[in-house]
Amino acid sequence: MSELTYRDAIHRALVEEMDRDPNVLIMGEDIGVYEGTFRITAGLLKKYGANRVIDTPIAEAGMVGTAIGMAMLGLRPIVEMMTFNFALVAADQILNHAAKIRYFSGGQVDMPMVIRGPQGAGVQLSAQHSQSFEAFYGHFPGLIVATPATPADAKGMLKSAIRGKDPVIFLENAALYGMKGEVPDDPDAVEPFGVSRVVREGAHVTIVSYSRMLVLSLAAAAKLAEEGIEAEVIDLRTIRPLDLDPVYQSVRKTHRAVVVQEQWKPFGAAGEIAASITETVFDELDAPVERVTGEDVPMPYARNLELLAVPHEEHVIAAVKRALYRD
Amino acid sequence: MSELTYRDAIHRALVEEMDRDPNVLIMGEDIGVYEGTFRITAGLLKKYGANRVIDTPIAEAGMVGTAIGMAMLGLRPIVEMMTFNFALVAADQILNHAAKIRYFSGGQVDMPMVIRGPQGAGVQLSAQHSQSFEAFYGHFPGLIVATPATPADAKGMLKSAIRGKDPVIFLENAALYGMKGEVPDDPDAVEPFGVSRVVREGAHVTIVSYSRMLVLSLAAAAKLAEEGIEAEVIDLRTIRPLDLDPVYQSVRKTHRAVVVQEQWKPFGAAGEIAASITETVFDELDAPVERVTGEDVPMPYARNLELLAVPHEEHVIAAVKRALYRD
Amino acid sequence: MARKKETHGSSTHALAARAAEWKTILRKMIVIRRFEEATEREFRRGKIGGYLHVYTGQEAVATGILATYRQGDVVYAGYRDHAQTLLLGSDPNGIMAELFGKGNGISHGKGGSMHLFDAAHGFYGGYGIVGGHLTLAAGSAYALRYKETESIAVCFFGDGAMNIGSFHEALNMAGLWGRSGMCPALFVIENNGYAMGTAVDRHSALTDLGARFDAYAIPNEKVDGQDVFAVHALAERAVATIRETGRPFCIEAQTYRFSGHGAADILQPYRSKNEVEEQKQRDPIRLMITRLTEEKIVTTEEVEAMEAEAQQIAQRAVEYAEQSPQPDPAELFTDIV
Amino acid sequence: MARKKETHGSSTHALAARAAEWKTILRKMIVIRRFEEATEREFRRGKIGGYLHVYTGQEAVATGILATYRQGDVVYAGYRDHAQTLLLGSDPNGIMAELFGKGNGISHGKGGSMHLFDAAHGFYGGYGIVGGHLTLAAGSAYALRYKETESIAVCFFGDGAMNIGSFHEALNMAGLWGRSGMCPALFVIENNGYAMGTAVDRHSALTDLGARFDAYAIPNEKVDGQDVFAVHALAERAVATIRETGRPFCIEAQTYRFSGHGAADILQPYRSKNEVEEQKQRDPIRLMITRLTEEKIVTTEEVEAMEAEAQQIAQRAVEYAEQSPQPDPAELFTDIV
Ligand SMILES: Cc1ncc(C[n+]2csc(CCOP(=O)(O)OP(=O)(O)O)c2C)c(N)n1
Ligand SMILES: Cc1ncc(C[n+]2csc(CCOP(=O)(O)OP(=O)(O)O)c2C)c(N)n1
Ligand SMILES: [Mg+2]
Ligand SMILES: [Mg+2]
Repeated sequence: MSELTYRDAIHRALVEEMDRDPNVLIMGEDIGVYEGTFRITAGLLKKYGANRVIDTPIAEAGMVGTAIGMAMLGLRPIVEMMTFNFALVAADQILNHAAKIRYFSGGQVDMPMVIRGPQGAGVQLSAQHSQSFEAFYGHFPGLIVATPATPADAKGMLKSAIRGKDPVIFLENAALYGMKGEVPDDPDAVEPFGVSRVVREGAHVTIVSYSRMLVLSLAAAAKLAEEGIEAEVIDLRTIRPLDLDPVYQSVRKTHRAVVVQEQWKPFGAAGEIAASITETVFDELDAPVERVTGEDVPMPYARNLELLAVPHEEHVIAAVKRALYRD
Repeated sequence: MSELTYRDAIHRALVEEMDRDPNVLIMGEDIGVYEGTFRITAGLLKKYGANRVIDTPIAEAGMVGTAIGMAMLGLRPIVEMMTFNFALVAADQILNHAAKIRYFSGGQVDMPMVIRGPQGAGVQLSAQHSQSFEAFYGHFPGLIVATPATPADAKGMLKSAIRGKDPVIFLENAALYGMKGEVPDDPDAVEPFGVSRVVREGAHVTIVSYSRMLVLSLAAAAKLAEEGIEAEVIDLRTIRPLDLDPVYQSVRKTHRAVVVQEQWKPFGAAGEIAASITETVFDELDAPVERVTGEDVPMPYARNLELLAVPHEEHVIAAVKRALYRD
Repeated sequence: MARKKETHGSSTHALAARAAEWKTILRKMIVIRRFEEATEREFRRGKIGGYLHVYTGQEAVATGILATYRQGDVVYAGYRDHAQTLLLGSDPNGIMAELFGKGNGISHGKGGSMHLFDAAHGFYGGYGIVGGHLTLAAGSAYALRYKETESIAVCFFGDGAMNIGSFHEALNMAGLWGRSGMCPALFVIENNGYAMGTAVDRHSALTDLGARFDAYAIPNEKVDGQDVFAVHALAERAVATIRETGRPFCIEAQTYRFSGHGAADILQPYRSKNEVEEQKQRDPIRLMITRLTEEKIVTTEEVEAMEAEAQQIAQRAVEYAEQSPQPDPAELFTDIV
Repeated sequence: MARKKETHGSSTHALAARAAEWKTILRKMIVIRRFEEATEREFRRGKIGGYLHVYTGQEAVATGILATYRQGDVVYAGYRDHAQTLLLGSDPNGIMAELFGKGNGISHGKGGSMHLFDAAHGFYGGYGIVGGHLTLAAGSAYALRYKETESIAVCFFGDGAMNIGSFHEALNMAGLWGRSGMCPALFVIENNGYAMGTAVDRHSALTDLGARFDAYAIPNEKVDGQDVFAVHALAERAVATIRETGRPFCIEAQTYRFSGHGAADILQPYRSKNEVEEQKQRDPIRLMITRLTEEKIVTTEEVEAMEAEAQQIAQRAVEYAEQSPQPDPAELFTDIV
């Protein structure tokens, strides 16, 4: 184990996998000479050369499309989105091509490719640069959607993504890049998709979350503990496939659940999770599943408005109390 | 009132609004000389000329983007998507531009534009041509998402869309184009957004749906009535804004609900609706809200597989019985 | 960039020298024609579903180009993809079964007409989103060099596909990668004059379509797409350069489709019957037969035999498809992730 | 298409004849410079948030072009949009307040640096998705003719924006619509040599960027973007033609940014200090001052006065912004639908 930042964990995963398999290559805007806007790819161009570390033009659809063409021939391309907001111009390539070709070919090809980069609200990045896309991509069969919350998961799940056969939407979070954590050194320690994890045990309420919202949820849980409320906190880790079994199990114990997401409430991730919980363990629920979400507005620039638009610890605490009928 | 097909109702709305306001124009692929793949725009080029009925190149992002530039200057462009599957290449223009410019300009401009066309499964159109996008668009604040199920709504809501100030995603359904219904002749009869409607009364269960799934739901309700089960059927009509008040009211009476959508279950529309119902009238529910959805697979070509992939009347009936614990 | 129109690619002498090859090409063109006629018939009989786009009239383009195919090359097309699949050696029975949506179709009935696929024969798919596959072809070309092969990627697309964003992104990247020999790709414009009902001069600001490749510093040439000799000669030259240099090349083949855009395009209000009749005078198969007969490379009897054989291939494919079983319902849930 | 490089747009005689105009232009360029320096300072002080992209070094481009602005014209830019907004007459205080995220910013603090907007002054926005606004400009140009005005749309964008799909779709549509006089648009490439850290020859297959417009049959000319006289002369000529014909035109202005790509671009590993220093020798403001002084159109004292005034404008804007109130929380929920 080493203590690494989330950023370095991703960087490590890239280096180890590129060392391991010459078919792995990475492309994106300003990842080579510039070394990456978030410096995830620093040093890679020098180490692996321009054929494996490809600085692309500003052409996200082109990046994804060419990656598909590479993946079908057995390469393992990784596409860096400078941020996932820009992947909207590649939506057709991701949703209508990467996610569907294996199916309509009757399984003749695999699609071993990763699209990775940060998403989520930053600090005053305004409406076009602050979005989260897990529900957006999670809707489409044919994709895997990963949302790691810790350095260890960032590394282990990225390795799974690179080694796998499927197109993986790997949603990082820029606000987590500096976060530190213990990360396995073993280059073969991979983390599978579709395995949620209880990260804090508790008997009174189940808090379900992922990515940066997990940090928020854990902070809320710590505060709640001071008041004698023990929250069980579950990290979903992947949004597709979505492993809710640990959630159901937890709710059978706590009888109450709160789902926390950063993005807009309508048709967001929390709705699906809340609906599934209700469907599956309805009789166990002592209260409706609560949702904590961002406000249903395009992200404003002004800092005071922005702070009003995104979820905070207090929102989680309040939702837990509502679920416990203690508000 | 006249009896019109859904197709003709849309055509009428276009003609009446173009007659009424010279700022209304329409553009799309093969809508002029070819008269539209679904013949919605038949005759328009001859009637209004090439400056108002614009045959575009195959460039959906260009169509939407230019429409935004027109709308900001006070025109009322209508963009026809040959089918909404093709709008994925315009996702950035719709989601990052049309939906957000008014907000980040601090309200300096309106965005009176309509993007309309069919969506949904057809007959053997395969994976890239069979999708429904109401949850996809419904997630984004700044848009209106309309899903008319009847010729009258198709006409009245399209008029609202054209006359309004907002970007409207107007999701038609090709399987409904031939459906007939009574449609008001009054050129000023418009239908507002965000008003759901009880289309069949019943005391035992609430079925919530929209667009083509409404037809299915009504057919299921008729069959259920033969067995003595009276379903209340609600047409949501718009997905954003989403008016669930009539649904809550209905569930207070029936204590059971089934939500029906055509598309994939995960992160689909039904999840949001089910979660909202549970959140709001939890104590009224005698059973978990049931969801009827398409299978979570890219659409296959073979007819037998395709039939297995989409919801049918029997699925609604079965879900109702599950909700009534009669299965 | 220098561009010239290749009008007849082979001298009489050269023709005779490659007689066997020309006969193979003619046979293939005839098979495509008969096969496509069969698909249109079966569509009208309700045996084929969805959208159907046939290659009738355009046969010389794909046939002339793909005569240069070598094992290891990969080929991409749009939804008008039956000809390419046949030419690469896919089993006509399996193709027809696919069109019928049967379980022994080449993609188990899961793709259909717009999405034929036969990776084992180098066909990496028919695609339904106009222009979406161009980026794929550029990426595959890169992969082929990355793996240090001499194979190339060939990408077919229509005139209408040249106006969509992904065309631009793909070609700029191809031009860039080509500079370091990392994009051995042949881009083939099947310029049939129309994007569905929209004539080229109504959809493209610059109607000299091949010249658009100048904007990506990609060499490009035009050719009479009804003249299979010319297409083939240009393709041989282009492909040799591509294999050697790893740089992309574009061929604009000027052709014409004799059928409607798709099976639903009955009225064809965008072109006159006269225009179609006139164009049919330049039927690529007829032109080839005339030339080969004049040059005494084939006899009328040989042509008749080819016709009969083609007819039989198409007929057999229909029978095979008709008798084939539907896909197993379990197929619904396979091949996703 | 004929393309030539306009190197000095005005003879000495012509310069003198328009002395007042040149002084105005110089004053504006100096205001932009001082304003941008202030924004960088305030960013480092933490008063401005998000991403910040300044125009330092490129002043002659927007200033020379927008000197042709007439009421009714509409202007679009990317995220590097402060200069355009200032040039169109937006209140510098309101702009700075916007950058500070204050309630009396020109967009109530909801847009910020990347999304300045001032419709009343013809500025239809700064946009954050590279290339996304080109289609908007083409559509607005159409609308202006549809409404039978003589106004035009002007669209600024970087060299890097030329590789994204929407560039292609916008320009082809502009070229097509221009044929019937329905696209009075001026497209201005601010070619500063880099897309973030990627040099032009590493992002564009054809590095002669203006020539790419040939692919859309749109006339195009290059100009030295550090020479405001040349930029202005070309713009006057281009704009006159656009107004007259309703057809688009493209200007490629070759320029250089003196600052990093954005405020976070400190290391600038993609270019040498030397290169930057060399380019700073061609500071557009210094070049203009030298010329105007030589021609005795301005005196050193006048320039000093301009500098002082500009400094004051920037300073006042900062003070204004600093003292302004935050947006009302209710603003969060307005201007959505
Ligand atoms: C992005 C997208 N927009 C629209 C369509 C509908 N469409 C299918 S084929 C076609 C015309 C294509 O014309 P062209 O590229 O010239 O090919 P051809 O059919 O003539 O071979 C259109 C508009 C589509 N499939 N994809
Ligand atoms: C679609 C998209 N991809 C990537 C980015 C990130 N990005 C912002 S500016 C920029 C470089 C743009 O360069 P250029 O167009 O030359 O403009 P300049 O900054 O030089 O003025 C990039 C890659 C973005 N904003 N949008
Ligand atoms: Mg065509
Ligand atoms: Mg630049």
